[in-house]
Amino acid sequence: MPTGLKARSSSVKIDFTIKIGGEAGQGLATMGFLLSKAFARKGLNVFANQVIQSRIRGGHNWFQIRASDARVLAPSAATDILIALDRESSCHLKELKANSVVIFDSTVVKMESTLGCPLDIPLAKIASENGGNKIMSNIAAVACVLGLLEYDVNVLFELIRESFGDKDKAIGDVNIKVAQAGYDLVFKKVKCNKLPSLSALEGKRKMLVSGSEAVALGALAAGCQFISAYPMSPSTGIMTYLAAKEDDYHVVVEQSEDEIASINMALGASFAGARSMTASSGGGFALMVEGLSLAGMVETPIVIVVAQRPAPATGLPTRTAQEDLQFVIHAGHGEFPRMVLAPATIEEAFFATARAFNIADTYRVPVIILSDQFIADSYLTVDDIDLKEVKIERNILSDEELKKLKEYKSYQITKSGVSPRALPGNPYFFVTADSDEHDETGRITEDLDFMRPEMVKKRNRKNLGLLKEARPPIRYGPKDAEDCLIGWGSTYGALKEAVDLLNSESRKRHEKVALFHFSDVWPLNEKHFTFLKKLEFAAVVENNFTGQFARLIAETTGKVIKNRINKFNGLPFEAEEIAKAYRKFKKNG
Amino acid sequence: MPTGLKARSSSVKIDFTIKIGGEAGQGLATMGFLLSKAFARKGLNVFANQVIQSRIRGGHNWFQIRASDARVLAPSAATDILIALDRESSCHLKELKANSVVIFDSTVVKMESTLGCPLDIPLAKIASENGGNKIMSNIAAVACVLGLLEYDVNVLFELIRESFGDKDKAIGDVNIKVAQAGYDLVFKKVKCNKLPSLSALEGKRKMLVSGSEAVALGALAAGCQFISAYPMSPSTGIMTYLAAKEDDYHVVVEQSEDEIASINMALGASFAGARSMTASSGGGFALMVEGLSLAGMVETPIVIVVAQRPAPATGLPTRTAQEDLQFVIHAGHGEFPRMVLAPATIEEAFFATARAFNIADTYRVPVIILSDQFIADSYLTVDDIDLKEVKIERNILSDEELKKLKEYKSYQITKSGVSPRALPGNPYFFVTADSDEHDETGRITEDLDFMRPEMVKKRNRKNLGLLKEARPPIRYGPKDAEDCLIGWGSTYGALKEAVDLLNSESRKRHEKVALFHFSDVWPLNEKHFTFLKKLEFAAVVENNFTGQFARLIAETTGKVIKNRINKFNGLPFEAEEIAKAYRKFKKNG
Amino acid sequence: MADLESLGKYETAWCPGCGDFGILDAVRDALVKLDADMHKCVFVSGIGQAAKLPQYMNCNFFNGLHGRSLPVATGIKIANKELVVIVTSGDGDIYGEGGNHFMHAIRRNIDITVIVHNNQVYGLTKGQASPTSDLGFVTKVQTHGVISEPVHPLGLAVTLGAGFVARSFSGDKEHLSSMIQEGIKHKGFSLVDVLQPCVTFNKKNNFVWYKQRVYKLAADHDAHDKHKALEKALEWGDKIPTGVIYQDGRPTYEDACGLMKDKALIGQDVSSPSRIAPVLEEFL
Amino acid sequence: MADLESLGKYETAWCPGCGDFGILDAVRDALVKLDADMHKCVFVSGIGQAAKLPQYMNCNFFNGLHGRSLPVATGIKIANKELVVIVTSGDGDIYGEGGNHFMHAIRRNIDITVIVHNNQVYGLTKGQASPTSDLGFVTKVQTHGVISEPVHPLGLAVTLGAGFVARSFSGDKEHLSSMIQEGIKHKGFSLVDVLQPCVTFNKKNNFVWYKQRVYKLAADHDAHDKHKALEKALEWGDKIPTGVIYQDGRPTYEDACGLMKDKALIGQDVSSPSRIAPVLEEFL
Ligand SMILES: Cc1ncc(C[n+]2csc(CCOP(=O)(O)OP(=O)(O)O)c2C)c(N)n1
Ligand SMILES: Cc1ncc(C[n+]2csc(CCOP(=O)(O)OP(=O)(O)O)c2C)c(N)n1
Ligand code: SF4
Ligand code: SF4
Ligand SMILES: [Mg+2]
Ligand SMILES: [Mg+2]
Repeated sequence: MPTGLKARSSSVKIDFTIKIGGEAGQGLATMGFLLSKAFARKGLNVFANQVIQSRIRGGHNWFQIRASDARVLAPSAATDILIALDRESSCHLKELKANSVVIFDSTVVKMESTLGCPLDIPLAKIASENGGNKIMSNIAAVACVLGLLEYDVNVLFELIRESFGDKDKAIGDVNIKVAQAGYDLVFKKVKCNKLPSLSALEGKRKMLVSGSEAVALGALAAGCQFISAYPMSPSTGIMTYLAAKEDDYHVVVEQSEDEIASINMALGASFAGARSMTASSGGGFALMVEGLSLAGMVETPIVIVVAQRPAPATGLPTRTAQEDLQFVIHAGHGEFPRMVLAPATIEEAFFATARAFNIADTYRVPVIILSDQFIADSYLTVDDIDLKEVKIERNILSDEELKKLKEYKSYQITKSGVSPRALPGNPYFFVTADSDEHDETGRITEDLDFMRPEMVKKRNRKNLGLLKEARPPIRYGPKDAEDCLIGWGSTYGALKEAVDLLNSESRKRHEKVALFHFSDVWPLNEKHFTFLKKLEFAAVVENNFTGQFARLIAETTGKVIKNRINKFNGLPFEAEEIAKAYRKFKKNG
Repeated sequence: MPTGLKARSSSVKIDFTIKIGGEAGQGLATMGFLLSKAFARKGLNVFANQVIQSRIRGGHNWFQIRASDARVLAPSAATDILIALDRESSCHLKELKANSVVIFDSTVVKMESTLGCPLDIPLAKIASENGGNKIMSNIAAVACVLGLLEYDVNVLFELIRESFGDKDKAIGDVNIKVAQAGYDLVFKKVKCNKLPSLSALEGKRKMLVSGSEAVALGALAAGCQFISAYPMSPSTGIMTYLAAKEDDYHVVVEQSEDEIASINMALGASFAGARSMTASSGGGFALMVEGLSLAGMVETPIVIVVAQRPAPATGLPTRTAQEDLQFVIHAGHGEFPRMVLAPATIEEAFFATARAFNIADTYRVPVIILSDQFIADSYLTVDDIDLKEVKIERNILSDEELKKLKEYKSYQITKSGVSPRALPGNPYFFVTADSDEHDETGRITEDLDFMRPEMVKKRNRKNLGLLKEARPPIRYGPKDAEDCLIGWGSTYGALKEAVDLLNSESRKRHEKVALFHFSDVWPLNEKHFTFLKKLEFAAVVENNFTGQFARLIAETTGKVIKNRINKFNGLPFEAEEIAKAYRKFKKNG
Repeated sequence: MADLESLGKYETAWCPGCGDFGILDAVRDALVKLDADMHKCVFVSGIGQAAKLPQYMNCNFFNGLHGRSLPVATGIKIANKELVVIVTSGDGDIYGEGGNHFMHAIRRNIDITVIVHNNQVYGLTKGQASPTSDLGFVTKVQTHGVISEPVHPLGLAVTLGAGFVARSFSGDKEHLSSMIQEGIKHKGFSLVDVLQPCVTFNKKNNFVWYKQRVYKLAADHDAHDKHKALEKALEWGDKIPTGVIYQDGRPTYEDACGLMKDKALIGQDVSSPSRIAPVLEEFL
Repeated sequence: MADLESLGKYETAWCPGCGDFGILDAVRDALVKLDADMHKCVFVSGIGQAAKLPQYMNCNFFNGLHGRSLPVATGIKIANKELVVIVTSGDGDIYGEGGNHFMHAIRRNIDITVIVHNNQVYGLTKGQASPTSDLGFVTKVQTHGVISEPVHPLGLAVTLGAGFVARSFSGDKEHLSSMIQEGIKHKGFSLVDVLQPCVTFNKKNNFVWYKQRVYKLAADHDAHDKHKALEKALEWGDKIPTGVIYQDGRPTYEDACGLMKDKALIGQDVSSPSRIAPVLEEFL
């Protein structure tokens, strides 16, 4: 069942999707961002995602905004309002419903739809007649959408004013004029509009945050002071955001010559005491693999963001995937502990990043944030981020503590495997890091009888601590569910919705379904899988081909789950797709 | 039970171990090689391995030769003759038995042993008195060993002559004189010698081959024409050997600037039609991971040798380990098929390498030879290598075939997933390779509805072919065994011997034991594990800490094997260690 | 043999007005003028806007990883020296990610021709500084402007002993085409660094900026004098020299290597495993 | 403060007679002469014989991966500019595996001192050619002798705009010590390339070979003249210049960056998550 303005489950009254289709360089992102922000300003929940080609101009992209009075975390399959800026946008016509509206300017692009209401609006003319240039027809289109929904257009004016500021006030004013004209035209004249009115909407402003921003904010909150990275879609947004905050928040953004330099620089900075990170996609991370092993050996904390995209090799640079799970878990020669966190939502990406720094510091291990293009480039409204929930745990010996010590050994063998950490530059003891097998003082050793095996055990003992850090899956759905879907990372929104959808269906058709969703994907604690014993049916849902999480479950628990729901064309799941695949299993099963 | 000159099982009559201990740079390798070769010349089976530190001079190393009239594939824990060139060699005294002999020169090094017979021989004096220099005392020591065994010293003379040739005949003659003197001294004078005589020994010459040489020979046999590699222990021997054969066998050895260049150059050469390979250890391979993913995407054949050493990071450069199994299996972003072969013996390393090139060409996939320092640096006698067993299967479209084609598409979608391969430069069709997701012609695509999923499926379909290529484990031991040990790769020799050892023990002590040993370690075919269902007890034996193969078994079969025998100090297994660990399980179990 | 029609016409993913079009035109022109046997040419590229060039012609190509075109090209040429190997790369691709290969490919003097679309910016990833970006160049990542000294690719190439070092401008098709032709004809590593406006992300070094600065090297410039060449190679500012800055005749890798004097490597017979029987003897 | 005793004495893994001993001696001498606060010094190295140097002193060190000392050193210096960061590296480590970092660290002009044990060979891996090996140098891998043009590290460094470029010889402790001292005192990237005999694997460029060729730059050598410097930097053969070849005063990374003018990065307060509350407002 597609979403729509009408309530789908009793709690949801508003749930609509606006899609803007056009070429790269036509300004889709700006339009989509403005609309999303406009809805967030009046307290609507927004989830917006971008589907883009790897090019700067041309091609066909879209920006998709879903707004609801309930929390939404995934795109919907249906479109209520389509803004068609190019001919190729006609590929979205099939997503329209009877009451949907298509906005286009027939002087620019022709659109013929059998579904929904076609709205040929002279956007370019509106812009030019009101003193604007060609690109301002976009703002007219945005205003039209608001008009169709009878949405308070002042919110848009406010956003325009904020964006142009005092410096470019004149241009801002033209934009407002164009917007007003577009709004009036649609608001007053369009008859076929059967979309309900949002004129009465009043709610508290919500933050609108992208996945990349959430990670960057999490890093800032955690006191990260250094990121060295090499641009790579879809991870670049993190360094870009941090670069804008360099001065105010004491963080250095260094664009490295390559990803090998990225991780090694970050390790150097971390060794010297700055919380440090790097970010890339799978291909850039592939170049960091030796450095990851180094981090494991020198036991220097580091946070690495891997924003996945479809691969192998260059693959599809601007699309989404969950193909690098087993890769990041096993990356690096030799054996050393690491933790992998795959945030389920943009909000979680903020907290997971802050948490990653604590885990890295506490255990002196690398922590990987495994996100993807779908998380990175999407926007989500967030009610409130309670910064008090963020604690900074450095676990670095203070001057006081060091002063009291008789000796300090960088790789002291301890019960937990964690050696107390001091920073170089302290006036009491020397601090060492050695990539060779070393003794407790960090000096190269070839003692195979004692030192090597002890060091191996010490390093790997930290895994026990990490296993305790690892959080159990989120359980969602009815208590008495007999069936379950299992997911991890960014598929959460679609899965949650799929579960709702399935449970709203007749009990005759299939059993009740629950979701078990993992964000902490490595190390995996066998205990977190006891639910498998109690359930009749389980299917693992992943944005990849080979079913990597399913394999990890088998490895951890011995339970081989053959039911798999996989999508690997570069697009995120929609709830309905998952529901359909589940129903098919039940029919065959 | 330690090995010894006396037969251990009925079939073995001769089985003794000579250990040469000394500093790096003292010539251990030359001495050990000469002795090994001397034994091989009269048809003895030899297994020799080197235990070395990562330095050019100094430290303490040893070279260990085990000779037997049966096939031996692993070192033994006991030493029959110890040549002690440095003081630290005293650490080997505990390995001696009552009849063992220690050869040393008290003018150079003092040795006091409670076990065995100490033989203070004026090696340096022998050398100088016979016109030799200091280093020639080594040859005297080698001759002493032969004397103790009453071994035909002419074999040694022959080897010396071959090695010095006509050009350096004079030096060779001095060496022979020194050797004769050493031999005579021991042969005639030593009373405490209770070692049996090998004077009657006559057998057919055997080849003596190191693991690195075996791989290089396999590559030559397969018609490999290009290796680009960057020096890294313990893999360097492969490129060094091939470099010596460049002219005669049409193979270019290019030392690359780094390992990234290694793999990319090899892929370029392979694309152009030369069978190509690269070799490194885990750390160098870590830098090839992005290139591996490229190989998966462009479907260009390549053979990659990963000679493992203890890690993480620099670790222990000259020691052995099996720590990179899961790493090489999951290395590379995205999902693509690969095959991993872990030769169980040096002989197998030859055939596995030749086979690797065929698999790479047949399926257009990367094939990894996963060896280790223990395989690479050891020497094994090989009866005969039948070159007729080596077939070259290129699977490249011939001029004839191309001529007949109407069109050629580099990434044609086929049932097997394998697209027919043509080489660039052919006069008929263009040939392409694209790291982006591409269509059949190899041009970049963003078609998510059809092309992307089809290409994902096509690439991964090749895995079905690889699963068929994968060979089942070797089964060794009694048919009615209730217990089993499971191993992979280079531990084969020690495991086989452990099984013999255990089965020679009383049935009251424990059950009969069989070995299931895997050389083809990826992809794993579930069917090859049916034996698990029939057995009472299974333990997985690995040269690593975390039990990687055991995890792969769980992933593949759902059978979680908790009994693990792991060694991770950088040294290879000895049979007795494994047997002991097994007995302990049985006692506790 | 190459003519414009058989080279084909493809829709590109470049922005209208991009300097890459000029380079594609010049490459096509050069191929036609050289009457190249396209089946014997292989184009190799990495990733970036520049690196897409081979996708827009009917040709053999290997469009590999970002930064890794040179080792791939080296491998191809070693395997089959009969092929004409042409690399198209971006400034980020070859002087940034691939910097080490740039150094070492030049040292080898492998006979390939490298065309660098030098727009002084990372185009495909949306406008970060590249190694050739001018000091002070402001981007969304270099918010305070670039503080690293730009690389001087031609200076580097001369210092490292490249056999043929030239600069041209995407706005001068004829000159660029002739540089490419000379580069291809030169035996050994040839670098053609092409100044190329990126209309979308480099608003500083735009068409006019380049146009006003580029000049052609005087006819009496001695491209064989290394120190003179270095001076010209490092010239950058109000005047930017174009043309063949340095040329040298040291032996190519293929000649020096000795293993492919008579025949390309892949033309040599390695088809019989039994040929290695004599080697096995050595182990007895 | 540094004195020979507190620097300690360690057993080394080097071959007797190796030039590395001379370098270690000179480093110790320089530290003593500079009266360095050893707790404020960090030694960074990669992997190779050269890279083991920090293991043989009482000091802070980060002995990282082969080829990757420069990015590590860069990160350390950025995080805490109060530290004196000294890199000890080999010719393979820094011009081979780490070549790209060499290029880009110089461009950044980060204030670190880099001592390269240039023995023109890969020592630790038993004698293959390095990027600085002479043409024709025969090894077990380069069985026909080296055919790639050697890199000219000093030429590269000058071309790339390194602030301080010097050469010395492990056999001349006094000169080497003074070069290291000057390098450490120089604000910005300092390169001290040290000719170092490898007695085991480089039988060509041995002690005598170097001894006969090295000469000290004339007192009137103008280290601030880039083109003169380039000429000297590329001089190699019968005569090999030692001394400060090039010196320049462009701003260091730490100064240009602007984020650590008053205080080292790690000295700045980032301990309270609530400090970012104003940023969150921006998202409303
Ligand atoms: C290993 C890796 N890192 C990063 C990227 C992302 N990436 C693609 S192109 C590019 C830079 C492009 O700049 P340039 O080479 O100058 O080409 P242009 O687009 O300007 O023509 C980057 C960083 C990648 N594909 N692979
Ligand atoms: C990634 C990687 N590749 C290769 C090696 C092996 N390796 C260790 S040291 C070395 C070269 C040493 O040469 P150089 O840097 O000149 O130092 P030297 O030993 O001559 O002082 C190599 C290739 C390694 N440790 N890591
Ligand atoms: S972004 Fe720049 S370089 Fe890339 S196509 Fe557009 S104009 Fe050309
Ligand atoms: S191998 Fe050479 S560089 Fe290494 S320690 Fe020995 S002499 Fe020195
Ligand atoms: Mg560019
Ligand atoms: Mg060296």
